[in-house]
Amino acid sequence: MTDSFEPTIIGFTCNWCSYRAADLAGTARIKYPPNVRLIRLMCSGRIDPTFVFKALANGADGVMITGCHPGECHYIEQNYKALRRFQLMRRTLQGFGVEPGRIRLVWASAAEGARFASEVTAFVEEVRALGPLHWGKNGTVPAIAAPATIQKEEVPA
Amino acid sequence: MSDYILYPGCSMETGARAYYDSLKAISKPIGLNLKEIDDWNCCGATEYFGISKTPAYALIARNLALAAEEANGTRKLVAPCSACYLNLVKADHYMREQPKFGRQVNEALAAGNLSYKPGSLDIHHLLDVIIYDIGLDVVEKNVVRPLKGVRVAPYLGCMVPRPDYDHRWSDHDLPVELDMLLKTLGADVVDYPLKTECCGGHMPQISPATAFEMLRRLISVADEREADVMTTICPMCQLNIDGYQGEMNGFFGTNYHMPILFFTQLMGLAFGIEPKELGFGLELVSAKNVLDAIGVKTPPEAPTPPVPPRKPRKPEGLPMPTPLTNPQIETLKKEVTK
Amino acid sequence: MTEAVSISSTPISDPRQIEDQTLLKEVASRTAGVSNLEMCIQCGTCGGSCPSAVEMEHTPRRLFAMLRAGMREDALKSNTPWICVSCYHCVVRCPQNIHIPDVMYTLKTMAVDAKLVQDSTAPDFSQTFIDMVEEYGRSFEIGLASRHYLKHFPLRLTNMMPMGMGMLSKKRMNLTPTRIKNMKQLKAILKRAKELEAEQ
Amino acid sequence: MTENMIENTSSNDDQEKIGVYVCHCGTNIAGVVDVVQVAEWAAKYLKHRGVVIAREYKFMCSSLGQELIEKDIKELGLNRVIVAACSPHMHEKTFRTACANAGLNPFMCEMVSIREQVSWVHTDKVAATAKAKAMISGGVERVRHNVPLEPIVVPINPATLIVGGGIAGIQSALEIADAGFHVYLVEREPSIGGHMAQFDKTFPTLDCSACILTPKMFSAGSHPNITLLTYSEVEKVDGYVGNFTVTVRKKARKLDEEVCTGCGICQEKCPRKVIDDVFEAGLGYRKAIYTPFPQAVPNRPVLDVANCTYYEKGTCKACEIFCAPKAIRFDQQDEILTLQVGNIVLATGYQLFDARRITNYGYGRLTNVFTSLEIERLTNAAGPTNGNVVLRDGKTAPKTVGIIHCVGSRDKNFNNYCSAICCMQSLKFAHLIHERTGATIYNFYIDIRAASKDYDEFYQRVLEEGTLFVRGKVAEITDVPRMESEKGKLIIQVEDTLVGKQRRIPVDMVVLSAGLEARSDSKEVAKTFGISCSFNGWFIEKHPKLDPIATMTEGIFIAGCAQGPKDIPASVAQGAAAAARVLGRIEQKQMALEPVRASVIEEKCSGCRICNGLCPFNAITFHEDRMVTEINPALCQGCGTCVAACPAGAITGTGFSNEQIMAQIDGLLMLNVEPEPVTA
Repeated sequence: MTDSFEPTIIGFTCNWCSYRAADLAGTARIKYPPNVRLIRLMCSGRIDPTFVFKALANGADGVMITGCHPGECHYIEQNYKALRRFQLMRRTLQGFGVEPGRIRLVWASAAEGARFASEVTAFVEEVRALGPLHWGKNGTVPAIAAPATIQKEEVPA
Repeated sequence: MSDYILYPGCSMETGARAYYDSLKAISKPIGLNLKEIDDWNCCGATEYFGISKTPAYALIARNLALAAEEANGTRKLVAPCSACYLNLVKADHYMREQPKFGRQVNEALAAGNLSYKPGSLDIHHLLDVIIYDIGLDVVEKNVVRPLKGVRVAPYLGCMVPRPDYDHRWSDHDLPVELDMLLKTLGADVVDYPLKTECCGGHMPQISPATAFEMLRRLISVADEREADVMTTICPMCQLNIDGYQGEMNGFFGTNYHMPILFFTQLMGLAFGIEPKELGFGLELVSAKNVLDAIGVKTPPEAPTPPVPPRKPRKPEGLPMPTPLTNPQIETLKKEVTK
Repeated sequence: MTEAVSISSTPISDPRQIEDQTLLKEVASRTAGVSNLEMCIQCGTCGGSCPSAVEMEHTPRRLFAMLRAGMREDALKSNTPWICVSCYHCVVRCPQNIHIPDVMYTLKTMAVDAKLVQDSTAPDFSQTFIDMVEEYGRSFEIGLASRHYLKHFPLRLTNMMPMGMGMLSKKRMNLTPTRIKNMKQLKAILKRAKELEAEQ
Repeated sequence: MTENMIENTSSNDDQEKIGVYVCHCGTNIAGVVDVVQVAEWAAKYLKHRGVVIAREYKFMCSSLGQELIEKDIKELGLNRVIVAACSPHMHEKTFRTACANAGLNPFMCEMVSIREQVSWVHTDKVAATAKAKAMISGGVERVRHNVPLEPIVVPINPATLIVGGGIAGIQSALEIADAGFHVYLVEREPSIGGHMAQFDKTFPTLDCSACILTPKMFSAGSHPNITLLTYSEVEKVDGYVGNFTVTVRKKARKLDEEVCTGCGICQEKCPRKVIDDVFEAGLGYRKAIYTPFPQAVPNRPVLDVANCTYYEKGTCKACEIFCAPKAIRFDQQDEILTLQVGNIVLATGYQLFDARRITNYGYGRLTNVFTSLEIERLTNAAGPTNGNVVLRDGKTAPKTVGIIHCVGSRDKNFNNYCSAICCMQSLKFAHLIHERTGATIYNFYIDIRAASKDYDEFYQRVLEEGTLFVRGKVAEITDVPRMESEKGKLIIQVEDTLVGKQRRIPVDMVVLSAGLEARSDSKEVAKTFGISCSFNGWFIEKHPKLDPIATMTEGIFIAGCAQGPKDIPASVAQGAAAAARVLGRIEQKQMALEPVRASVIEEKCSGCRICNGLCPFNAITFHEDRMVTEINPALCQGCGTCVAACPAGAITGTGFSNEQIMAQIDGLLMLNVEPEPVTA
């Protein structure tokens, strides 16, 4: 079944490097599998572990976190914070009994479209190898759980 | 005090017996406890790589595996022979650099119920250990018969300061470690620019002409710079310069007489150990002149070696840039001038 | 390897000779560690640093260019790898961190496999040396020397005599080889290693 | 400002009316994504999420496309817009402006990049179309939580700080000053002029460096709009674009600049000779009290305390004794100045690669090996040898000279980049040394890079002059001869790669064309000014191609070699460009900042201070009295790190709020899509 399995992956990108890398991959017409859906943040430092766990809990099979290379952060050093949170998240996932390999941290500068594409390709393969992640009640049947989750989100935080 | 696993290498028991004898003689006073690997095998020198890759590395890896097994507590493996040292380091390094290759080598080892985890040993050359672990201050304490007035050309050869994967040496071309050691022994160190040039390796067996030319360069420069003796840290270098000097003289019609000793022999000498214990006399080009030089002299007041002329008070010409300060070298210098 | 020979079976002078695009990759993949061979910028630091370059038919740089050009036969015929003394000057100076001596080792192996070695002195020396090691687990100078010199430099033996005698009289050469205890183990390891080498 | 943002977030109960616009981009998108199907799908399956209209159109960015959106906003009363087209970096402004024109707050419009992220990178039409749908659904969920935002407007202080008095800094300063605005020009050394002042001739025109630089230095020194702060360093920078507060340390010159006449008697009488490592590149001497060179601006000496006999022994005072106007002040202390500026230009320049690091080239060990900067001084008529090119002995002229390119450049062991100027500089030396000495000149190069106006022509000229070119990176330089002809020479050992043979070339003098490096303290400087620098220490520009002058930090611009190796024309151009950018800002008098900011909801802030340490822009301040944290919206750059870190969820990031992102995740996972379409 894993052969036909197409993983769904949520990718977080930083507005200054990795999102532009994705743009560049596009303009350079570099092909990669369509399993990744990107969210644009201003900085990898913005990533709240909740985002990652929520994505996995609500049906994503993997999460890709991308940012500027160490020392080249648009906001000077925030990507280091992302790095620290990433380590933390891996450990937490292990605690949950989820393969830490389902999240991946990628540094990609605005000039590294090719790198971005190859990293996505590699990650998709890794997650495909891991198989689908049935996590949380909603797991693979999102439709049923859908209204609920949406409602929850609409309650003012 | 500090324990090390020793990989002697074939030549230490044959061609370089003087090296082994002198090493044994000096290791006690400087508190260097060496434990020889049981049933070690040849490292394959530079020959096996050219025949077949995997067997070459498996051959080396067997020694690493054995060493790692015996290495309870201590991780430090020390090799006195340059070629052996490099091969051991290289195997470890490439097995780390290319995990796939590492697995392959281990697969071969498995056939002998052995395995080696890359990076689990800390591999050093003997000189490195003496300088950076034992320390020149300890060496200095043992000097009872300074080699005053003996002009020594320090010669390291290739394979220890290069490729130097772990950046342990002060320089690739002109490292100062050996000079510092010799100064500590009270010797008069010759500024020898070819200290890491090649001795020809196995060329005498393959292309004599090439080898002899290389030897000529080394010996002639040592001779021009009025060295009484060369000293080395490598059995191969010693063998080539010592063993083939005669043939080389014949080849060029020269008559150089440039003895070459192992640095451990000079250490022992300065420590006041009997020359016989240090394997003196095993060299083909006799180093008797060195013994005479010290034998006759009494340590305290000896003619101080000619000091280089001071910079004139009034600067003439254009000033030279100040030498680059390398913290590693600086600490060494301090120790020596203690 | 057999197909390697067939590829380069047409003489180099033949303009129709097909460039062997697989050569560079093959050399790189057969070299221990990460060779960086493909990174060469042809600056010549290696050829400039080499203490024995004078004796070489091609400087290392030129040899690498030939590998790129897919000139398999010419490259493997070259005496360059056999003249390399593994002094590592080129390695530490190479601006692209190419493992030059290791590439040379690979080329030696490939040359022997492809039976393209011109002068057999060096390969024979290595082989004799290795035979001893595989036999005893230790090197055995006198056996090596006598065998090697008799074959390649019979005339040199007279000049060698003083040295040889010196070495013997000073017991710097053993008349009998030393053998390691667990030869069985070593042989097993090497056997497996050879199989693995052959597999790729 | 913080307040009304909160209001906006809370007062968000009006019914969402979302318009979805799917662009064909000709065939760029439509070629792979079934845009018609996507639009229909959105209209049908996202209806219950507030999508009232979904259209597809050939070119949404065309005026017709924009009108379509504007019309719908007016007629259907849309309050949210999703444009599924190219990357927001391409057309976000376009569509937000369109919305604004129709009276909708521009920040209620979001783009979904189905070109760069879908049609251009995927081939499988079905999968691509599916992904496009998912991304739109994500966009829809996100935009539901968008709130109207007002740009933050800050006033611009017309004064400008320029750091670094090299040619780039001088150019920048003059441009701004001439436009009638005030400039503070801060220089670390006693005089402005930078490296260019050390040079003799400039390539490829060979006009005299001093002749073209000195006038500029002079006008910078005498300009009514320029305050020159030499022998000074910036210590601290506070504030943000429009109003920076800069702290400058003016090091004590130990003399009263007002009283001093610059007559120079003090340096004439000073008994203490010191090797001049800075201006003379270690080749010449200066006194303990000195002006680095005759045309120095300002023409006021500094007293180098470290080397002054008086400060060592307590006697001497020769300078004071001979100073007619009595300007010497031994007790003078450093001054701390505080400047108020609106914009900052960093032109801190480069430093020369330390050639001693390449031991096989023997610089510092072999007497007649020189660096490029030393040769600049040797060839300079005002230099230590009055322009005579001689060996280290100070007399002998070389008969053969080897010039080595790429020293420390294009080498993974040192600097892996090309220093850009070395080729031309080496060609210049070849010409000058040949001209002065008639010596035979060798150039050792890997590649000749003469790619600029009239550069290759200069190469041709040097070839004509009989310079010998050897293609090969020099392996080593030694004084150990192998044959008679090499005795007493420096031997350059190299592979002549065009011949394919190793050569040993004996010469009298070796010139190392050392590369350019970022200043050793560039990383600290970057930190002080809140900008980032690359691994190699070069300051990072906002965009490598489209904005090499601005930095990621608003109000801070870079010029000259501080941004990367470049030659004089390029430095001047960049200096001028930076000035133009600053002037543009000043003319605006105020500027609007993207309202992507973090703000604290004080009621929720527990005062835990976790966020306090996270902000590299010092935008976060803690109020001890109220025990709450506040974020200065003008300082905040909107990275959102604090938002993510706040355990109480008390910090909201406008434009990238938790609600928006959480919702977008669900949208991307299609959790919002009804199994069956809700029929209207």
